[in-house]
Amino acid sequence: QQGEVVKIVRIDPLSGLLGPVGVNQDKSYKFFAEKFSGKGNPAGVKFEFETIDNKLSPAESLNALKAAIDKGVRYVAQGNGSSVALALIDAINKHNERNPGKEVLYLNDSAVDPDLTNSKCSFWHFRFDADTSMKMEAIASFIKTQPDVKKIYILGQNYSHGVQVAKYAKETIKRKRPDVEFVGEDLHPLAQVRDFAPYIAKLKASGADTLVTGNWGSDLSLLVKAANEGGFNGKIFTYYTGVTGTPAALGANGAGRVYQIGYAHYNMGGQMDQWMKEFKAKYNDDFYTASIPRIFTVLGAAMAKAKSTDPVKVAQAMEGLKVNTFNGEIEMRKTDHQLQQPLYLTVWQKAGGKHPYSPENTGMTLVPVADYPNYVSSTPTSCQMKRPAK
Amino acid sequence: MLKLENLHAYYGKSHVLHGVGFHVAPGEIVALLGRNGSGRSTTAKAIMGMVHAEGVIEWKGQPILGKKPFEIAHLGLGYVPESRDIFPKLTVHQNLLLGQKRGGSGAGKGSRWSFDDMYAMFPRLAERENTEAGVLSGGEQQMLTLCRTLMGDPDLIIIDEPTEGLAPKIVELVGEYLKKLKARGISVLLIEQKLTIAMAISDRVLVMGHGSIVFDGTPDQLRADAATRKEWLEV
Amino acid sequence: MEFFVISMLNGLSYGLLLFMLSSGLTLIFSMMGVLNFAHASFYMLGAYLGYTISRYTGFWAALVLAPLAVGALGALFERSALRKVHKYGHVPELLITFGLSYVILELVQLVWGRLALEFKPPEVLQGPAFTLIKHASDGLSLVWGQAAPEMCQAADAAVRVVCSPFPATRGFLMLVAIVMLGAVWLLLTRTRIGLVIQAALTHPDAVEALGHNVPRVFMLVFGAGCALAGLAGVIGGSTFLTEPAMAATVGSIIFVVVVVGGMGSLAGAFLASLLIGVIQTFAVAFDWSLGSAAARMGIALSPALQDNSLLKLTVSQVAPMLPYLFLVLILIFRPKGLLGAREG
Amino acid sequence: MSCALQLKDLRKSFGKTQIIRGVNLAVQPGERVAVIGPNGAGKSTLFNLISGRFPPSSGEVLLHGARIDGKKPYEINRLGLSRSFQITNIFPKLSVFENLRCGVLWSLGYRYTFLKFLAKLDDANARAEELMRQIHLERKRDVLAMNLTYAEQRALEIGVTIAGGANVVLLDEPTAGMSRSETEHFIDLIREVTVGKTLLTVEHDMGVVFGLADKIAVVVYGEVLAFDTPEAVRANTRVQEAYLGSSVAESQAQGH
Amino acid sequence: MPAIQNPSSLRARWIIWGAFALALLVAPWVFSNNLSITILCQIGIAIIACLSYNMLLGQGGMLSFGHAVYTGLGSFIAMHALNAATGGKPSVLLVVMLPLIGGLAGLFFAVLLGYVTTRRSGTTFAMITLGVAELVFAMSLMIPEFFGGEGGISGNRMTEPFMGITFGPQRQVYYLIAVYTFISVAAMYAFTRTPLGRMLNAVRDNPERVEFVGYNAQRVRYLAFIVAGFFAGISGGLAALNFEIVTAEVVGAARSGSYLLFTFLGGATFFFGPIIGAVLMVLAFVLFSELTKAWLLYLGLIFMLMVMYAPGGIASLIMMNVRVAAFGRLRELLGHYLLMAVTGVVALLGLSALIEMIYHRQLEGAGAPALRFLGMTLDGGNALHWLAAAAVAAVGMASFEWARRRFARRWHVVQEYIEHEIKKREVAA
Ligand SMILES: Nc1ncnc2c1ncn2[C@@H]1O[C@H](COP(=O)(O)OP(=O)(O)OP(=O)(O)O)[C@@H](O)[C@H]1O
Ligand SMILES: Nc1ncnc2c1ncn2[C@@H]1O[C@H](COP(=O)(O)OP(=O)(O)OP(=O)(O)O)[C@@H](O)[C@H]1O
Ligand SMILES: CC(C)C[C@H](N)C(=O)O
Ligand SMILES: [Mg+2]
Ligand SMILES: [Mg+2]
Repeated sequence: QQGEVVKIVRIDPLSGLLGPVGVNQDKSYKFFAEKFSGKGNPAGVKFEFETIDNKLSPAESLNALKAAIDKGVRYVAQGNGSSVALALIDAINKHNERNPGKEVLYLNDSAVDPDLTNSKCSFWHFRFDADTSMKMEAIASFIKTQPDVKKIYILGQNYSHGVQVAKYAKETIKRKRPDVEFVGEDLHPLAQVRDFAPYIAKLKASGADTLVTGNWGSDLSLLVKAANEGGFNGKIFTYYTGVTGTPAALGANGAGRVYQIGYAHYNMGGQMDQWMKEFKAKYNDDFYTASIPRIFTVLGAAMAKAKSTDPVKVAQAMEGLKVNTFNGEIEMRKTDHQLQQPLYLTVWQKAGGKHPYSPENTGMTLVPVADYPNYVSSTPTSCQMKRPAK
Repeated sequence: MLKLENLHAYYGKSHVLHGVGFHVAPGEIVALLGRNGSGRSTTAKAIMGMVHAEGVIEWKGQPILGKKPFEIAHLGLGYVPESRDIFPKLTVHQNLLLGQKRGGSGAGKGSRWSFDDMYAMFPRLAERENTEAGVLSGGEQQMLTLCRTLMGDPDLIIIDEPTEGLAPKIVELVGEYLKKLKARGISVLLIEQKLTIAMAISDRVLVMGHGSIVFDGTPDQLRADAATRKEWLEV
Repeated sequence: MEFFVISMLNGLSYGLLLFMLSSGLTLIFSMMGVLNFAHASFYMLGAYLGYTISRYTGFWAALVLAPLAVGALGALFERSALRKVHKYGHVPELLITFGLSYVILELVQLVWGRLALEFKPPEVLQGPAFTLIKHASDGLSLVWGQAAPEMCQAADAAVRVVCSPFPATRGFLMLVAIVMLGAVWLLLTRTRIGLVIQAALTHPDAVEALGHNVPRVFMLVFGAGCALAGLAGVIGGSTFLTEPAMAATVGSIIFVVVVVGGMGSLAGAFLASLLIGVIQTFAVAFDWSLGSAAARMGIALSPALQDNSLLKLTVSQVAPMLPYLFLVLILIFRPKGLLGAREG
Repeated sequence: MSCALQLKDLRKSFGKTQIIRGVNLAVQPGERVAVIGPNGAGKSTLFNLISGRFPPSSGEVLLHGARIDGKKPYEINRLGLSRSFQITNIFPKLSVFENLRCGVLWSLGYRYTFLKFLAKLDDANARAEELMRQIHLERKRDVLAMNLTYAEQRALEIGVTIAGGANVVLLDEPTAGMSRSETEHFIDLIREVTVGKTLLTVEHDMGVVFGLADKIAVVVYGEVLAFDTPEAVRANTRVQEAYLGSSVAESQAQGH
Repeated sequence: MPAIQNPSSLRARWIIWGAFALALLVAPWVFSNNLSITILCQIGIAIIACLSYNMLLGQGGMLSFGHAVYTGLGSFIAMHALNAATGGKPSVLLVVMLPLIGGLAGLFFAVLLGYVTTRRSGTTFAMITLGVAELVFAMSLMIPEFFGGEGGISGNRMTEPFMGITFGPQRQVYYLIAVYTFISVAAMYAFTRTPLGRMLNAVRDNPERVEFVGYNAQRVRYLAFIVAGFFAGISGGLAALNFEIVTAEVVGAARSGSYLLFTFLGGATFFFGPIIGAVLMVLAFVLFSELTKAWLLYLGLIFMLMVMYAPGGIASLIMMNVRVAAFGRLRELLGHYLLMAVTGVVALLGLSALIEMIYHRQLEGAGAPALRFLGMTLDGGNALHWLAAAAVAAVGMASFEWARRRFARRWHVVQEYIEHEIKKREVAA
């Protein structure tokens, strides 16, 4: 136990569309693996970390998984690309079934597809991000407080992530604000649209005053730019404004109108500020994937509790585990392994005052306008989990 | 004004010309005869800098060996290849247009030749002016290459088997026109199979065998010299 | 009505964007027959160089210098690599540009990093060129530049007023595209370059023997094509996004334009880009799907069928794919392309 | 009995220009016909119409009494008509042997099969070998066609043309670009490989024409000016000024 | 061109195929860990795919940008078949037949789409395939019913045990794949020796003339396209079994692109070229990207150099030397090769050290720890390390160029000699 080495391998893109995101998160892992090793965690284990580039390809991810397992790795992390997540959860289930005694745990830091903790939920999978439905709960709760939101338009990438955002937006918001009207919905192919002006024109024609989108990367930046130029000046609710690359691309665009829902933001204060400063100093890059330190916190606690680093025991220990992290107590819900945590709704605007931290030297930041404790954003699950016999 | 001395030429590894030497004077028609494979076309290509060659080639007193084909062309040498090499996708007119050298835009300013001259020479071409050269008949293509080169306004024109695939009547015609060229002060180096026409129009005949010149004299001398004819020309 | 106008403008400007992207390719692809897969990469290069240069010289100088730089690089590539491969035929030509596209992408990321850059258009081009105002009662009107906010909301809430600004960047983009059209057109018609190249494709030796410096012409044309890509890059980069993925997203669409337009036809490429731009833009406006069509025709669908996503697929969703459909159909029924001179 | 090949008022225009203006011709089986005429008269075009390279604008082409106009080249070829090209047209990246075998395959009924090994097709291979001997290219058996000399390529062109054993053969300037000596033995070759077949050949070399043909068709401006025995044609004054010019005599003189 | 140049020696052929079979047999025992066995599996799959692709590119002169459509759809259909299998576990028979099902699927779609694509040739053909590929890929994300959307569709290949076979263990799957690979390769080689196979070459060389020897060029292309589609489908089916999940990427343009690239790299003009290509493809994607962050850069550079200096692909390089050997002049070149190898490695060391340092700085930021490179530690902060690397690179390149020149001269001599010999033999013949 003490001084034991726990190897974590992350299977994530370092190249291609989400490469920048993956690279940033790779650094974050390395950063915190150091921080949390030895004294840093109650179990006193030493964390070692590396990323295997899966080029956002499920098939490649399976190779990576095999490679990791050959190296005797028992803890696998992943975040970008629901496709990869779904492939991994499936492969890991199979592996663990076929190789008892060699089980592998899957620590999910940012894949937000609700299926992973509902229809496809698995004992071996733990999600530290908040899934699409939870984030939508929060958005809806916020919209509830915004009487000027009357007509909502939904625009998304035509793949599971985008589709789900649309689905939950309609359900959840209708529930909390029966009076709002959904005036339009559009799905466009992932990273194919070069010009969003037509969508904006359509959106304006529909008379919408609010836009909800799950877009990320260039699909988001281009959308916001087009919205500005097209003279749409309603609110825009997003999931991924903070993701690497987008802030720089946004610049001053959409200041005061672009909202992001997340489980953390740039100005959490306290210890988090320390970390972000250090991170910035070390890598000249912005740390924003706050689920990563939590993964280490929870792992450490669970290992201490289980007095072992064996994945099965650790998994059992993690179930229902409550720990304190940078923003209060969080719980790994036993029924579906979805972390229950506070969420923050933030808005994109000039940095400064109480909110000095500015990502990618844009002079802008995300300022919290509302935060939601665990119970608000918590959503029910349909998960029937098969657990290995103790 | 064209002078070759001890010229050797190679295709990759195979050594084709073994010390060719002859000259062409201004306003002279010189016929280069010989069997297939004797190296006549290679000589032409060597002059135009299209095959690797060693020795001496002088044009208007300056050495041109080792220059690039387009440079040599700009010095006033014209070449009509035996493989017709017309540009199939371009119209007849465009083919002729390309004949003109850069700068020489507009139908031959200062050039001895205009489009009209060409069309006058071969009315057939005038009729086909705007059809794709690729569909021209074999003979028409032959005419086209000849005209295309003339448009470049050369002082010496090297013609490789111009009468190939031409109707007998046209063959005579070509003969006539070569004389006309001469009249306009253009020298001609004529590579031929058909003895008759060669003998008829040329001032001097060269006979080539196994990559070197084996006879150099007037047509009459050649007529007289049965031995050479027997050995190097007839079957 | 105002929706139609705006959409039309969007369609045209998008079409012109496509043309701007593909004009260089038209030059190279249809003249030299080289499937230059790196064209989009040169476009990206243009954007990045433009960004850097503009930091020192300002946007307008960059607008000139960056394309020249890209053109030079293109020429260099032609001279040092492509030329060697030319004699082996089109597949090797294609593959070497393919390899080049990887290299450029990596180099760009090494030099400028993997994140998007904030490449702002100059002040003049920020903000709208003009604004369309649709007043529920007194109809459609147009004001140049930004419309004053009060014009955009009526005194009493009952009257609905919509202001649709038209970004200056787009206007500029359209302008440049037109200029490019002119430039390339002149190049092809007023000079013999087009002829020389086409001829050289079949009989390079013969063309040289006629006194044309073929290798140089090839190099110039390739360079010119790349320069055009570079110019497009500076504008595209500042109007849209300057990021490593920008090449990939343009990727194959530009081939669609060239091929649909017809090999060797500049006018064709122009027409094709406009068509694709407009079609795609308007397609976005339609939410019809097979399902809804069936419903309209009174065909009752079983619930199962009703949420069969193929039937639910709306026109607007497939809009970005339409160009490819267009491509396939054109090539099958009119392999020469819209105004094509010859078949591939 | 029906003619081997018959053309009825055959016409072809490209765009506005009419190239073939109502050609009528009847070739009896086993006849050797030489087609002569000024450049651009339409000889090759005629061949193209007969062999299905272009469809005629109007008129009929009958092969052994059956209409073939408008059919595709491969259909016509399967009916036993084969043609060679004025500009050599073979399979550059295949060996001499493979070229010939490709010419043979269909006629022996192997069609598109991919269930038989070529090596096992004894008849086809034997035939190809024989052809190779006939055109004197045994030595170049495995040389790629593109590496052959011009004359050899011409020979291969003929070989591929007759490989399918067609009984009506059209040759477009077979001896073009060959020296006298080569021409000589090439004519013998043609004679030898076309015994019992119907032969149409385009030629400008009067030596060849008069040496080879039983009958001569003179095509001028897309019309048949004369179709008769060599003697008669040579006598024909109109033919002389339209085509032969005064050089006939000489061209024969140098003929042998 | 047939792979074995001189068919005269039947024995040679037996040896080659025997060796191939043996290699397939023992491979998983030589490379026995988990990963390497999956890699072997993927190599087998890739071999079939690339060979089937080369039917189009190398033998038919059809440049396709959409071959993944046929491998991919093969995978999907196969996977659906697997899942359709009686709720519980599939039978051994089904699993064994699955690749064939994939093959039939590939064949079906080739019949369907090929009809329109093969109507044209040359660039037009290429562009149609490009369009079709883009459309199919777009569809794959828009129709989750069939393609399973983002997550794709997964299945379980584990069967009821049958004489110890469950196809759970990777090794068992490997042998299934190996068998299919061997049969497919043999079949595709046989195809090149059949009338259709040969006419396909003829169509590549000169479609017009083909029509004048009784063949319909379009039909030939179409049939070949279908056959290629069938084998593509087989490899797709195997892939489905191997990964037990099929996602949209398998029909993606990237996949099609790599078939083209690596088939060419291996050598499209020789039958066995694509096999080499396939091996490289898998290694490149699975291992290379592990080795270095700069793998894309290297890949790009390698392609450019290969295309420039070995347009015939690796296979052609091999065959050239085989020819030299056949004329008994190989020995005198070996020294040169060795020399070039050594100097080349040095140059490579220096260059890659530089590249790696640059990337390291770029990705990890200045503050990042020094990078480990082949056992050495390179510190991006330390100017000396840069200088050292640069120096090594310079020396390496210089000496390599020198070695190359010497080799080139020798090579020229040898070739001349061979040309000469051939001429002599011709005359002798
Ligand atoms: N591209 C080539 N590669 C190799 N050898 C060649 C090439 N072209 C010609 N040769 C050889 O060079 C010799 C001379 O060829 P050349 O074409 O000069 O003969 P020629 O006198 O022009 O005869 P022809 O009447 O065929 O034109 C011939 O033996 C020929 O085989
Ligand atoms: N596809 C076409 N389009 C337009 N014109 C054509 C086409 N094919 C042939 N021609 C024209 O038809 C005329 C006859 O051509 P053809 O090749 O039949 O002449 P020919 O009798 O073979 O002459 P030669 O003896 O020189 O080969 C020529 O003027 C040619 O330009
Ligand atoms: C991290 C995000 C940019 C990616 C997102 N999680 C997805 O499902 O693809
Ligand atoms: Mg010659
Ligand atoms: Mg003809």
